[in-house]
Amino acid sequence: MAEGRFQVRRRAGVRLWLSAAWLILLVIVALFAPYIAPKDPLEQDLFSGRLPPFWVHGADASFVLGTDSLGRDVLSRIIFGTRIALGVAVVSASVTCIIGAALGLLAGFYRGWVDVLVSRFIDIWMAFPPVLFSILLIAVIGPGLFSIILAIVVIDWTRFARVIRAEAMAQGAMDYVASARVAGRGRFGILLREILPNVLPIIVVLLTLEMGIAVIVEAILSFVNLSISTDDPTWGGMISEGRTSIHQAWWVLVFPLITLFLTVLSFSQLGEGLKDRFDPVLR
Amino acid sequence: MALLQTLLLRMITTAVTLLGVAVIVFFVIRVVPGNPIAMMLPPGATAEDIATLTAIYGLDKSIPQQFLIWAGGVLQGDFGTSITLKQPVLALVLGRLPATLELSVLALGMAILIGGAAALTGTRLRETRVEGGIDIAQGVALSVPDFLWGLVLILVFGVLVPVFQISGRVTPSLQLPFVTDFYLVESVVRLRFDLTLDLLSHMLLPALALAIPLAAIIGQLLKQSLKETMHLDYVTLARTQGYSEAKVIWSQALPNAILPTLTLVGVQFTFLIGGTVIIERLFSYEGLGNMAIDAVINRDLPLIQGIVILFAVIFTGVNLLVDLTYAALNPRLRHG
Amino acid sequence: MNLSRRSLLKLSGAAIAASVALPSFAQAIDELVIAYNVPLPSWDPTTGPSAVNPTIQGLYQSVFDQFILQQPDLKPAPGLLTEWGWNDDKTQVHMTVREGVTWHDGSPFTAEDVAWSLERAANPETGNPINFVWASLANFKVDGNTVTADVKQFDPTIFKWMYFLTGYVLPKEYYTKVGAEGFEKAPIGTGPYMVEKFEQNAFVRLKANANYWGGKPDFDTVTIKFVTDAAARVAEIESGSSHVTLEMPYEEYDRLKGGMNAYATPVSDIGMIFLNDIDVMLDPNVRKAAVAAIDKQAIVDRLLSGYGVPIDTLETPEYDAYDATIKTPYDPDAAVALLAASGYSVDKPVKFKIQTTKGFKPKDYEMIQAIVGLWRKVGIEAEIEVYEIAKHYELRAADQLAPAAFYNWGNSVADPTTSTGFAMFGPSPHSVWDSQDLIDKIGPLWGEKDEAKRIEGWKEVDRYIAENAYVIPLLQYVQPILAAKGVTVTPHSSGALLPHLMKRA
Amino acid sequence: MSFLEVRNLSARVKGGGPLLRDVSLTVEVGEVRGLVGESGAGKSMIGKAVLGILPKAVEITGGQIVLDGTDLLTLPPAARRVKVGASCALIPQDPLTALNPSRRIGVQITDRLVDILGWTRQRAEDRALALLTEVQITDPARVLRQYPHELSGGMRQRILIASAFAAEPKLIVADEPTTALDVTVQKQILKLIAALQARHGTALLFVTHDLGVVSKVCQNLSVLYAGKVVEDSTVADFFGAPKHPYSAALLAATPKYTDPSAGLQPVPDAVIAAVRAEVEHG
Repeated sequence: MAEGRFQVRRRAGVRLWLSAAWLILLVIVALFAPYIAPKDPLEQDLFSGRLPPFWVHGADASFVLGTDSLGRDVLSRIIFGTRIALGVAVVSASVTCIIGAALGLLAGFYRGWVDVLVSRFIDIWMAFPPVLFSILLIAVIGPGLFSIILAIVVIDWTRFARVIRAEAMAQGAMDYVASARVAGRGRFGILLREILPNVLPIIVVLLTLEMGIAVIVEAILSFVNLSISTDDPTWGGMISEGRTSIHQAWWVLVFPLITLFLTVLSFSQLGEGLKDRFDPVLR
Repeated sequence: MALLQTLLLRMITTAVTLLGVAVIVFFVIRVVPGNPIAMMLPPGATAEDIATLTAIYGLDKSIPQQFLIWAGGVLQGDFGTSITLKQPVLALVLGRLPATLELSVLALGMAILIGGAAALTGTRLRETRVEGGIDIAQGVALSVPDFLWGLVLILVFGVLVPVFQISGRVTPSLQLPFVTDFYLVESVVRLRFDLTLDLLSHMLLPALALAIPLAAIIGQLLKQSLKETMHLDYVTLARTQGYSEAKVIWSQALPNAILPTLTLVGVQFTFLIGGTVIIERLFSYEGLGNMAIDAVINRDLPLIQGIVILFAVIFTGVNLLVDLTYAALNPRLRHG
Repeated sequence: MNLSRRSLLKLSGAAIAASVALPSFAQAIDELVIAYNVPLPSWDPTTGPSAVNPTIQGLYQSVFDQFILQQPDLKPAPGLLTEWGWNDDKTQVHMTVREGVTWHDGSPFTAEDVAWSLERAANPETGNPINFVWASLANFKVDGNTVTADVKQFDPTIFKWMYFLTGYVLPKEYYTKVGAEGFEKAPIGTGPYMVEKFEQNAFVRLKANANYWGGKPDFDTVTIKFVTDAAARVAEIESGSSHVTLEMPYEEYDRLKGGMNAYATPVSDIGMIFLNDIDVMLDPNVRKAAVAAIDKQAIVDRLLSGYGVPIDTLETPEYDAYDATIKTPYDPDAAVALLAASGYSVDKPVKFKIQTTKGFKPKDYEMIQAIVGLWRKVGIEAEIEVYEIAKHYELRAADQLAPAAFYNWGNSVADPTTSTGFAMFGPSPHSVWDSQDLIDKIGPLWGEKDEAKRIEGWKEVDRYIAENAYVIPLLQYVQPILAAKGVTVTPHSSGALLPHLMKRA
Repeated sequence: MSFLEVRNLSARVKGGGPLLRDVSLTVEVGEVRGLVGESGAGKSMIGKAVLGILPKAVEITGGQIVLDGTDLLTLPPAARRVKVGASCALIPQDPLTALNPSRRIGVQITDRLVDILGWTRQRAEDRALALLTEVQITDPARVLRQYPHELSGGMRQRILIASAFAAEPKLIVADEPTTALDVTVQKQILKLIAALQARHGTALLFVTHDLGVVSKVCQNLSVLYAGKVVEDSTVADFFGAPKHPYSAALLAATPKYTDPSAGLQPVPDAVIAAVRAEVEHG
């Protein structure tokens, strides 16, 4: 065979580590939020509303990143917002993954009527306008954390199912599956022990990308005033609340936006980085 | 013969899909709390008022009954009348669809232009800082929700440097000689380029807000597929024949790299149409999305039903189109 | 963000930049453009949900006339009816119709149109939501330019409804000829402006009605653009592509009012918290504490930049039954004491759920968050639940609202029946508090014929409600309007933005 | 001055180990030179260096590649491309991926003749037809309109050979052209290449690990180990009496068509150690 293609150390390594570092930081912040946050995120003081960040003239040093129109500390709210953001991201992404991947694997591997059934189901499901459907859905069960997660799962499981189905079909056609069957292995056994491990990398990549999408969807839903109903702070909620006084109190919108942006960017770069690692062609 | 048979099968599956969508939506929106009649309850209305109004809108019958009436009407092309807008749903929905379609197609065009350019540049200058920059830019484009892109564009191009319009679809004071609702297309057909420019000046910002995330997706995918194609021997062979790197990418690698990206663009396009809801709201662009949000907020059941069905038709239509173009472009299928 | 900059600039540069005329209007405005916050769903002002939607009555009042004209200070004045009233024993009503008025299509306006419009409103089949009021009149008779009718059931506010929701006169001949759908396509009225072009959810272009009985309006052409997003409306006025806009965030109003004509007028719309007679709300101490713990002035000053009028009853200063002496002062210590009397404290707070909309009215959600914050300081633990306005109507109609529910109540007729009355009278589907004592106090006022005695009766009811804290009135909204230097606006206390009251500066 | 002179060419992976160590060889007009060595010895890297298609990650650290009198390494990229395009051609290894799946065969042969060599479309098409006939393809006109996926591996390799010779190049680099084919087709393709080479008098740089191929097609050869030319001789001398121990061991490890039953000895470790020492410090 011709000389092996030369494996080039990917420059993306730097970006991969930066995103991983940011996400780990987020996890720590989410876990130890009560100890890290300087103030109680819900504590209000109408008379210390819209204080600027500490470096701006007229700031109150104890409110490091300033306060919003109700006098609540922006930094603490971002810190507590991390909990919901990661919670929504992890839970909705994994539920989406479980449903989507399971259906995808079944359809892709067993083919036949299972495949037809699942594909038809995917088609019908994808025929719904996503944002409109989630608004309708949230109108049914009322805004709140659970409905955001459900909305994300409802919109995005088809993406998982489609990709995993294609991958399962491709793997199913591989010789190692035939040989496993020859060795007398049951079909379900093959699916679990042979196909799944090979499809797992793709699932991990999609899972990471999905977490980024979940964070964005929460922001979009808060923009349409459908996000969480209780007082608990969410980045999306802070952004949409900050929108009306962008000129007077820019920090109420800008800081949660930066946090949201960095988080979603980290998820997507991590996803891309993992994809490069697993992608057979570039390995 | 094979083509006819697959087409027939495709028709049947589409019909099943549409029927499935119609049934699901019909029942879901009737389970939604907040019935439209309650919305109309003025001060002092009594129980009988509620009953009479409910009867007028036929909401007093059982849900299956309502569905049969609705389905019967649909067969004769009557999708019912909108409660809030008091006009036939079909006319309303078809009246607004062209605006959303034009905006989506313009956004898709821009996304392909931007995404394509990014992918080609990224491939041409791969393993350099430029490619790293483009990757970061695409990451950024995907990490900010599209409504925030809308806001940024409004602030920058609408207020700071007022170059483009920031609301509506066309300047109201213009006399529009259009017969159809496809203003942009008709303005070009009628060679009325003054109107075309006015329309584009209104549509550019919302289209760009939609195009940015889509361009990033297309860019990433096309670059990925291009890179895979660049490793193949016929590309190397072309280089030995004296073609420049750019020419090799353009004439050899691109035609083969486009195919896998095409199917995804089809899917993204349908998400795009569904996703215009927020951007139309922000730019007060009178498309399907704007009407959809009001319909949901006001629980205008017939209108919601009509909009979702129409969207389903577009989705299945675009899928069919994508599959046909895929077959047309891919010689193996055409001659196989 | 270096999205391949070269191609992006190349794309926009070549196609657009050169020939787009900058949308900055000359200082002298020939064609007025208004950025309105709510799209007009339909043109028939007497049927369907839009007929009871207070935010679009301004659009209707530009094209149609009401039976009686309402002046900016909410007081009635001769409109299409020059004179109206009951007979002595209030068994009949009589109305004199203005002469020399024409419909937009040139056909003459007659007493027939008035009688037909009233009959149509009284007929349940037409779907007029306020049918129960109009049905109190029957067998209309036209004699020259007067119309008389029998009073089936005496309603002291019947003439007030003639300048309130669905109180519009429609063209009998034209409407019967073109039918409902035809009327939607090409509506005509007798109002100051005619509809030249209407694009659903986008804009409506109005042409001045040269022979309007109230005098031709200043601006010949008015374009009303529907811009639902507040930030987009601000961008419209700031970039000059619109001359007038309303309902923007108060912070933005403050920022822009320097360089523009700015108006902030209290309107007939109040924010309040319904209390439901269930669970903890049955304990008067809890209700009174909840009222005393709210610093309304601080909320107005800090949250609404001072634009708002704190109120202690459901009547605003402009309303007929307003009584300045009824006061529920902010007194957190009293609140703590009241709660202690019922065994509650900061450590062992009383708990209940409060529902609110989010984004439906300016800062509605933030206000409730502020109130919950104030309550937390005295020992009330309220859990917020956000719902859509549609869900609110549904719950209220079925009387399943939470113990506390934020809502706003428009009442541009300024009559106590359509504010305190419908909100607090048990049998009305709109009221939430259904205790019998209040029903007995309000009952006799519905049919009270002596106007002075009626108003006094309602003031007594308001005092009783305040003392027992059956509801928590919060504030009267102030409507912010911004206009370019070239145009002056006359705000209307009903909150309606009327182009024909706008003059060239 | 021979047509192609590679003088002291060295190359390495950016930030990695050496790939070519001071390689020198010459190819006269009409000469067929074999480049032999185990896989990974750097033999196809030399072919790629000459044609200018080194992977991006590989950089040339020294030496010259003089083609027809000019050192390619000093030319600006555009000029180098045209010069290589006009005077050289490549017969790739794997026919399955060496033809563009979405274009017809005819265009893939004629484009280069028209775009780079400036021929008229008609002349190019005639040339393509002629060459397809030379590579014994029946009904060449139909094949010109077909797509790659409609043809077998053998057929595609014939087309690639025809395409290479079509441009009347002075030098053709054949990068293990028969390795991807099954044995029966291999012999026919080898005979074909040899025949066309003889008829067109094109210089041929034949990269292979199969000494049997070398003995049938080449006139002389260079033996490579780990990027270094350990022996440069004529085929006759090499098969008669290989000078370098590694060459001898290589020869011993190759089955002879003449004596298939002879026992095969793998290359002894001692020899490997010796040649590695020589290469490291040589």
